[in-house]
Parts: sequence; structure tokens; C-alpha cells
Amino acid sequence: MTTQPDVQSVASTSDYHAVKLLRQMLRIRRFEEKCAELYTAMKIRGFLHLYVGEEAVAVGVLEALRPEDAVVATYREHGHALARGVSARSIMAEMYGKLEGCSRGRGGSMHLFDAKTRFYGGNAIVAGGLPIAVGLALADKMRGEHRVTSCFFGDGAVAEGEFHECMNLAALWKLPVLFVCENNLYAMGTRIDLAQSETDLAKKAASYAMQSIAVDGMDVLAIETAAGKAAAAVRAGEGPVFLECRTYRFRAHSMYDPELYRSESEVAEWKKRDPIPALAASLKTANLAAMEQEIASEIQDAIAFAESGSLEPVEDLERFVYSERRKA
Amino acid sequence: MTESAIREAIFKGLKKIAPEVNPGDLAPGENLREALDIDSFDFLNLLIGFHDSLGVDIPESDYGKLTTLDAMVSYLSQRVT
Amino acid sequence: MSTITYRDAMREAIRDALHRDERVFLMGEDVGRYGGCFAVSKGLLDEFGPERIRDTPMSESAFVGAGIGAALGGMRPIVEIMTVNFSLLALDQIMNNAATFLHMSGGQFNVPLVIRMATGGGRQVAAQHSHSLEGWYAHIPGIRILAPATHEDARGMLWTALEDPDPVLIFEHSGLYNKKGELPPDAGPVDIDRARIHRKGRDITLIAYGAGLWQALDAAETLAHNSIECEVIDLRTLRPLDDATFFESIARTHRAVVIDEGWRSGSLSAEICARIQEKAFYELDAPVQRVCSAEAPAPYAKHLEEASLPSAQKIVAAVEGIIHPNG
Amino acid sequence: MAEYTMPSLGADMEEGTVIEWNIKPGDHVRRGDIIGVVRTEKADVDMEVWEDAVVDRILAKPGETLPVGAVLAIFRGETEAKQPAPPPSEAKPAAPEEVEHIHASPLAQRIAKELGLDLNRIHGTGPHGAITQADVENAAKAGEKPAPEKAPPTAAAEAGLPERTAADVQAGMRRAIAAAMARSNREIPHYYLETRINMDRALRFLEAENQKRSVHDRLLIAVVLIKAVAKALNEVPELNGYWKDDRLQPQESIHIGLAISLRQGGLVIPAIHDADTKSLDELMQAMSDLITRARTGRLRTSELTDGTITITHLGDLGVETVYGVIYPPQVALIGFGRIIDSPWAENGMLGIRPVLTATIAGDHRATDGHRGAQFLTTLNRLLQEPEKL
Repeated sequence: MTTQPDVQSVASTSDYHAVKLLRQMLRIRRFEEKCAELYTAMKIRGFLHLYVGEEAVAVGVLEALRPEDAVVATYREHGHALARGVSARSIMAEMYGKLEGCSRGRGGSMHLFDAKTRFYGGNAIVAGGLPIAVGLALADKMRGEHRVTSCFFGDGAVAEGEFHECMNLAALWKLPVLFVCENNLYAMGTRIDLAQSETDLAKKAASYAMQSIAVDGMDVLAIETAAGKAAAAVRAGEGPVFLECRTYRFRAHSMYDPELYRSESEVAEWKKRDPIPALAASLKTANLAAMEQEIASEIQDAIAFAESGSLEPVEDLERFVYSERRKA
Repeated sequence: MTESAIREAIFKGLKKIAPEVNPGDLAPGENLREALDIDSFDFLNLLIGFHDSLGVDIPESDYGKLTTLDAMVSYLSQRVT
Repeated sequence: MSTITYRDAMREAIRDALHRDERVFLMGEDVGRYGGCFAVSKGLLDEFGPERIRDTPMSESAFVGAGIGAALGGMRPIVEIMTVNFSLLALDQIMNNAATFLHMSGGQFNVPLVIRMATGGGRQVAAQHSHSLEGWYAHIPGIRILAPATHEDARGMLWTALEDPDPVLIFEHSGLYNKKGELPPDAGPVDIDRARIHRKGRDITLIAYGAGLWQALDAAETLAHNSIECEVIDLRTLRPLDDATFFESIARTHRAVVIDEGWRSGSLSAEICARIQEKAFYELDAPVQRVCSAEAPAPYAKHLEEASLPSAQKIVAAVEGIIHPNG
Repeated sequence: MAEYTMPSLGADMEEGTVIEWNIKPGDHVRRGDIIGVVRTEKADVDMEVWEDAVVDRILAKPGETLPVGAVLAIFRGETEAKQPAPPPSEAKPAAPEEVEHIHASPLAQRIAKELGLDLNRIHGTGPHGAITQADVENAAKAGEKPAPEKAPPTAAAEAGLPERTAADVQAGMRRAIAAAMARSNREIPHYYLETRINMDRALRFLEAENQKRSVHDRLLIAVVLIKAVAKALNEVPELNGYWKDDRLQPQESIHIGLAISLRQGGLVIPAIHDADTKSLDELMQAMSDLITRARTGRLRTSELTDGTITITHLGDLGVETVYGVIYPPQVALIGFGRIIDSPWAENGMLGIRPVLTATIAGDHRATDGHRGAQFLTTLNRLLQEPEKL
């Protein structure tokens, strides 16, 4: 078991692949920025938690997973959904509360669901998703499926009882779960050293007799490599793996957050390690302008799709409270 | 007092105790009490009516002579002054 | 007919389900080696092995959530929470995940999960172990709540619940496990949508569930001696409530008493009374009365506990109060 | 007190001139009545009243021109006029504004509405005097007729439901009687006894008495029978009372219910109060008053629900023997058939006598046949000495 980031980024990744990662991160970044704008224009309402700054984690980890794998995320989930393959259209329509949204407009930003990509939603209860992921992995194990259930959560979840219960149960039953902790140093407004006795989360997770790795959450290539190894171990039945991604969010916790709990300089310091320009710099061949154009038009299309979307008929309010056919 | 006036007085009395009945359709020989579903209290009121309108006083012993419309007409016409 | 205990009937239901469908498995604290806190799952570990009879750590939120996840993953788990008292630790998973997934996902994800738990007091185990909270759970749209009172239901409800694509919570009153009853050898799955009229009567309707059913039947027996005929209804399902059955009954009897071991305020009986006055108001010749638990934490001392719980005597008194209001 | 003001009868109308009133103080007006005429620029327009009320005072005199909203007359609430006992005196204190809430079970309210019965006139036996189903059924059975025309509109009218037709009243009454009879049969174990009474002396006594009276005061045989029953009950008090809470509750006062059939069908059983203390003339007066008011629907509730025993005198309509069904909670019912000239043996001689068949239906929980027989023999004895009644 180790304590510092020891996984070097693999220099020889082909530029083509790196461009793909870059494009995915940039796509998420622009999407999130547009969401902030739309929120101020009151097109998106309710709670909105943006992923700006942490894109490398979702892109790196999800790149390492396979279509048959499962994803359980949190309310800061736009990046994960986009990286997993949920369409920008259906996500935007969902935030517009439209029927064409990936949850029929019922979930909103915090509860995106997509059966095709086994995206088991955002969960707005901190650590609420961990037991679900454990269960999905339990089912895979009992059915002999060689699939990985990835479970994303923040450093805040580490303080929840469910974290400890799930880590123990997953390790005890050697369940195929990839626990991905996006440690962005803040549980909403509480810095990690004000919440955790042991702030080295990888070390903490190791105490559950589980493989535990920490990686630079701002290095998409490093994350992809680490996640790849971890997923392979999980898929091979070696039991759960804990992957701590040390990252940072450049924007507020949510739209209401005055960010009194951290200094401008700290934010500025972390921005220097922004994963997107870092990767772009190493890719001379990337045509950033064209990439930006494509992304902008995808986002514009998503907005048009959302704007023209329909509202779910009020008569359907109680549909799906219970199933419509009685036999499972 | 003419017979038709007496008949008129009888009809008026019958109408008072059996409003929903049309005395006109009564067969002359029909038993009034059965036809009109009249009990002794109604019958007494009928006699009180004749006493007030025709000035005729009918003792109980004569009740038997007043069973049908014709009998009533002839009985009253003999006694009306 | 064979005479068996309520516990045996429930064990038989679990065994039958495990045999019928390999997706079915039982998970909970001490359900395996210990044989179940109430010995419901005794012998199942030897018969089906540790993969399908899974003892869990004391992590209610984790293993109930895992049950939800496994159901999402294609299994048909039976999660046993030892008693409703410990279910409070898993209430977030039940309410915010199990009950909500299908609706919030716009109909994409079903949670075909069954959670069983013991409920109710009456065994002097004091405040933290004597709760009767099925009324709370019956408040949550998205899950079904069952209360098997009879051996037939203890034997028959589980399979129907497992076949249901939505989460089903089964509340077994702890006082019933030792109760003996008759069960035909071929007893099998039963309906879980309808209430059942256990005893016909013309003067007053007694609406009960779980252990309350047997108290209502005792009360009806006593009242019959002074020519008061009670109609006794076993709700069987607490959500959705089969209110048509008790509306129809009240249309005949024009009086009702609701028996509910929950605390009176905001209880299931309060919901039943509200529906009666909404839908059967002009059938009522007297206000609906309720026999509930006293609104206090369950006391240890026997005489206090008896004073706080519903009973046949209290039901008789309530009925007398309605039939002969002026004494 | 409600003020009737100059109505605004057009968007542009500012004032109007009272042309005429067709009401005067003390009049009862019903919603929708036209109470006068007012002249506006455009036309003479009727003044309509919007709720039932009683005219208290008229302020505006015909010919006066007043602005819209000016007070023209004062009305007082309808409820005031409803007080049964106190005669409506002119110097009335202000009528209580809203009708006091009647405590009646929803079921009772429903049945009362169906039968067109006025809850104000029904005596409640439920908790805190609330009116229950049984109270309404008894009232219906006892013939509480639908509130007569002048009375405040029934709840149905107020609720905008279609006015109740005679058929509705009939059906409602039929239902109420059926319910009471069914309950009676179900709950009361009846025993029946019968005896034949020589009415010769009673009839001759009646004829002698009637010769002393004008036809207006003429007595019917029924009152002789009522008096005899009342006197007989003094000797057999167990038959005069109620079966309640599983025990016989004999009553001191003897209120004899008379089963009076109504022309359009249905039955009412008003009671003659304290029949044992009334003279034959008082009984005749009471009976004819009850029958008259029964047939015009103006019986008071109290008269309909406190009979302690009931007499049914269907013999009057040609039936020889009458077996009745007891009206709960009473414990006995006396039936009188028609008086028929029949063969009668007396000290060895056979003759023709006017014979009446009297029956008694008794509640076996309250009394046994022995009491019933004792009553009939006493009745027979009393009718042989009519002058002593």
C-alpha cells in the first residue's frame, strides 16, 4: 500500500487517444460553463453543481470502463454522464425539466438516469449511492458476471457511516466495485482537515483490507492508467479497489455558494494545474479551434433540443410510482 | 232545494274529505265508504258538512240509509227544508 | 390441514421462493448460522449455502442499499431487517432510493426487492425495541406495505411480493411468530391487493391488521354475546390501502372502529378515518373511533405496557361507546 | 336584521322611485318573491327578495325617489318566526343571525333529506342529544310530513337539488316504515292474543250520549275504545312502556298512539297524551285534531315519538281481526276489528249481538301472554260498563 501519487503518466499514449481525452474534457468544461449561464437566465432551476476543474477524473476513469460496466454517481454528475455517453441533448432537456430529458424532467441536474449506459443516476444524499453500487456488484458476483460497478463520491462521503459500512461489506464479500473518491478537498464548505482525522483517504481505505491507490486528479492520462489497472483487478475478481483522485473544483460548490471557506489564491494556485490546458499544451497537433466549434454547436443543438422539448403531462405525475405491469 | 243542488252539496262534501277523488265518476249505486276509502271519522265530517250546508241533522241510526250516492240524495232531499 | 406456527409458514414461504427462482437470496443480520433472530430462517443455510443465505455485518444502510442495488442488478433479494426498530438506520436507502428510483428515473429502473422485518411490542423489550412503524412506511409512495396476520398470508404473500417489480415491505408482528394455525399442505401464493372480511356483522365494522386482527376477532366474539354483530376486516395491505372494502362495509354497518398499534397522531388509522369521512361521510351514524397505542415510548413494566397497547378489551369498550352512546 | 336597499337594476342606474309595495310588516316572504315595483329611467322594474324572511318595517313610501343602495325596508330572519312556543309578538328582539347548528349524524342528515324531513322537528336520542338514524326513521314512521310549503325550503331546495315530488315523499316514508317494521320483527319476539267483545252496551251508551250532543261534538266508538284501553292499562301497567337497554321500562303517563292511515298511503302514529285522564269529549277533540293535522302534515315531532302503546283501528275499514306489529321501543299493540252483528250465547239463549274482535300483540321479552290475557279480560269488563269510563 502506498501513500503518494506514484503512477507516472504514460508518455507514449498516442496523440490520437490524447486528443480524444482532451476533447471529452473540453466538452464537459464548455457544457458546464453554459449551464452556469443558463442558470442565471433562469432556464435551469433548482440545484446545480458544476464539475469545472475535475473533468480529468470522470474522463480518465470512464475511459477505462466498458459498456457493460455500471456507473453510480453523485449530484455533481454532468461530467460523468457526458463521459459515459449520455447525450448532451437528453441531459440539457432534463435540466429544462422536459419530457425528453433522460429522466423525463423528473430528476433534474442531480438525478440523471440512463438504462442504456447503465448510468444508475446521481444521488443527492451524500454517500447514498455507495450501498447501491455494492448491491449491483453483489448481483454481478452472484450471477458470475465479469463486470465492474464504478462508484463515484467525494471526500464528504468519507465521513458518512455508509462509507464505512460499504467499504467493509465490499471487501468482506470481495465484490467487484471500483470506488472512485473525487477528493476536491472540500465537503461543500468544510476543508478536509476539518472533517477527517486521517486526510490521506487512500491510506484510510486501505484499512478495510482493500487495494487502495491515490492518483493526481488533474492528470487525465495518469488517472486513465490507474483506473485501467484498478478496473482490471476488479474484473478479475480480486475484490474492490479504492481509487483516490486528488482534484479541485474551480467553481463554487453550487450556484448559491459565496465561497467564503477558501481563498482566491488557493483557487488560482490550483488553476495553474488545470487538466485541459495541461493536456492541450502537450498535443501540438490538436486543432483546438475546430474542437471548440464542434463542441459549441453540440451544446447549441442540445439547448435548442431542450427549448423545443415538451412538458410531461400533469396526468402522468403518478406514472411509475409503481410499475405499470405487475410481473417483474 | 233542487236535486242537483243537493248533489252539488254532496260532491262538495266528498271533495273536502277525499280531494283526489272525482265524485262525478261515482256510480249511483256504488257503496260510498268502500269506493272512496272513507273511514268513520271522514264520514262524520261529511255529515257535519251536510248539517252546516243543508241544515240537516242525521242521527247515527240513519247511517244505514246513506250508503250510496242515490240513497244520500233521496234521504237529504226529503229532509232539506 | 397441518397445524404449524406463523414462523414455520414464513420459513416455508422463503424455502419455496429459493427453490422456485435462483435469483432469490436471503440477506440480513444472523439469518444464516444463527438461524434468524426469530428463527425464521433456521436450517436454510444448510439447505441453500452461504451464497444464498447471507449473514451481513451490522450495517443496515449498506445491506439494505445492497439489496436495492442487487435488485437493480437483476437479482430478487429478500432482505431481512431484524426489527422495524433497526430499519431507521436504513430509512434513507428505503425512502430515497428504493421508493424513488423508478419514478425519478422516468420509469427506467425497477427495484424488485422484498424487505421483511418484525414489528410491534408486547414482549416487555422497552422503548427502542417495541416500535410499530408500518404506518410511517405506508406514507411513502413507491413501495408496497404488507401486514400478514394469518398463517395463510405468512405463507402466501412472499412469492407474490417477489414477483412484484416494485419494492415490497413485509411487516411481521413479533407476537405472531409462535401462534399456531391451520394451513393446507398445498398452501401457496396469495393476492396482496385486497383487504379481507374475516367475520360478517351488521352493527359495526372493525378495521384491523397484523396482531390487531386477532384482538378484533376476540372483541367481536365477546360483543356477540350481547348481540352486537361486528364485521371484522383484515387490511392485509397497508399501501396501497384497499379502502373500497371498508367503505362498502361501513355502508352496511354505518359505524367503525380502527385498530392500529401505531401512535394515534399521524397514524395509519388517522389516514383511514380521513378517507372514511371523505368518501363515506353520509354513511356514518356515529364518529369513527380508534384503538391505538398510548402516545409514549413503550414502557418496560408489564402493567404499563399492557395499558399502552391496543387490546380486545379496549376494542369492546370502544364499540360499546358507539353502540350505546348514552351508557 | 337585514336591510333591503334600492337595487341596482342597470349598470347606469343611479336612483329609483318606489311605485308600490305588495308586502306589509309581518308578512313571510320566500326567496324570489316580488315585493314591490320601482321606476327607473328605463322602465318599471320588479323588486325581488333574495332569501326567506319576515317583513319587519317599510321605510321608503311609494313615490319617494332614492339613490341606489338606500334602505327601503327592514327584514328579520326567518328563524325567528320558527320558534314553536312563543307567539310571534311584534316587539321581537333581533332574530339570531344564523340558524343554530343541528347535531345529527351524517346518515341521519341524509335520510332526513331523502324523506324531506325537517331536522329541527326531530328529537335526538344520540350522544349530546344528537339525532341518529333511528330517530329519523321513527320520526318518518310517526309521520313527520315533509315541511309544509310555508316552512323554510328543505335542505334539498337550498342545495339546489330538484324539489321533492309527492312520490319521493311516499317512497321515503315507505322506506322508513319498512325499516322500522323489519327491525321490529327482527328484534321483538311477538305473542298474539284475541278476544271477542259484546259491544251492545257500549253502542247503546254511545248513541244515548250522542243524542245529547250536536253533530259537531258527536263521539265515535273509537274514543270509547281508547278510554277503555287507557283504563285497562291502569290495571296492567307492564304493557304501557318501553323495552330499552335490555329491560322493561314501564311509563307513568299513558300516551296512546293512534295508527292513522293517510289518503295517499303511508301511516302516522301520533299519540294522545295522558289518555287515562281525559274525558270522552276531550278524547274526541284530541283524536279529531290529531287526524286532521296528520292528514295535512302539521303534526309536531314530540307527538310522534312518545307514544307508550299503540292502537290500530283498521276494523273501521271492514276488517274483522287485526294483528299488528309492535312499534319499537313500545311493548304492546292493540288491534280493534269491525263491529259485526254475530250470533252470541248469553245465559243459555242464543241471540244476535254487535261483536268486536280485540287483539293484543305483546313483546315476549317484556311481558308474557298471561299479562296480555289479563288486559283483554279487563278491557272486556270495562266495555260492559261504558258509563263508568
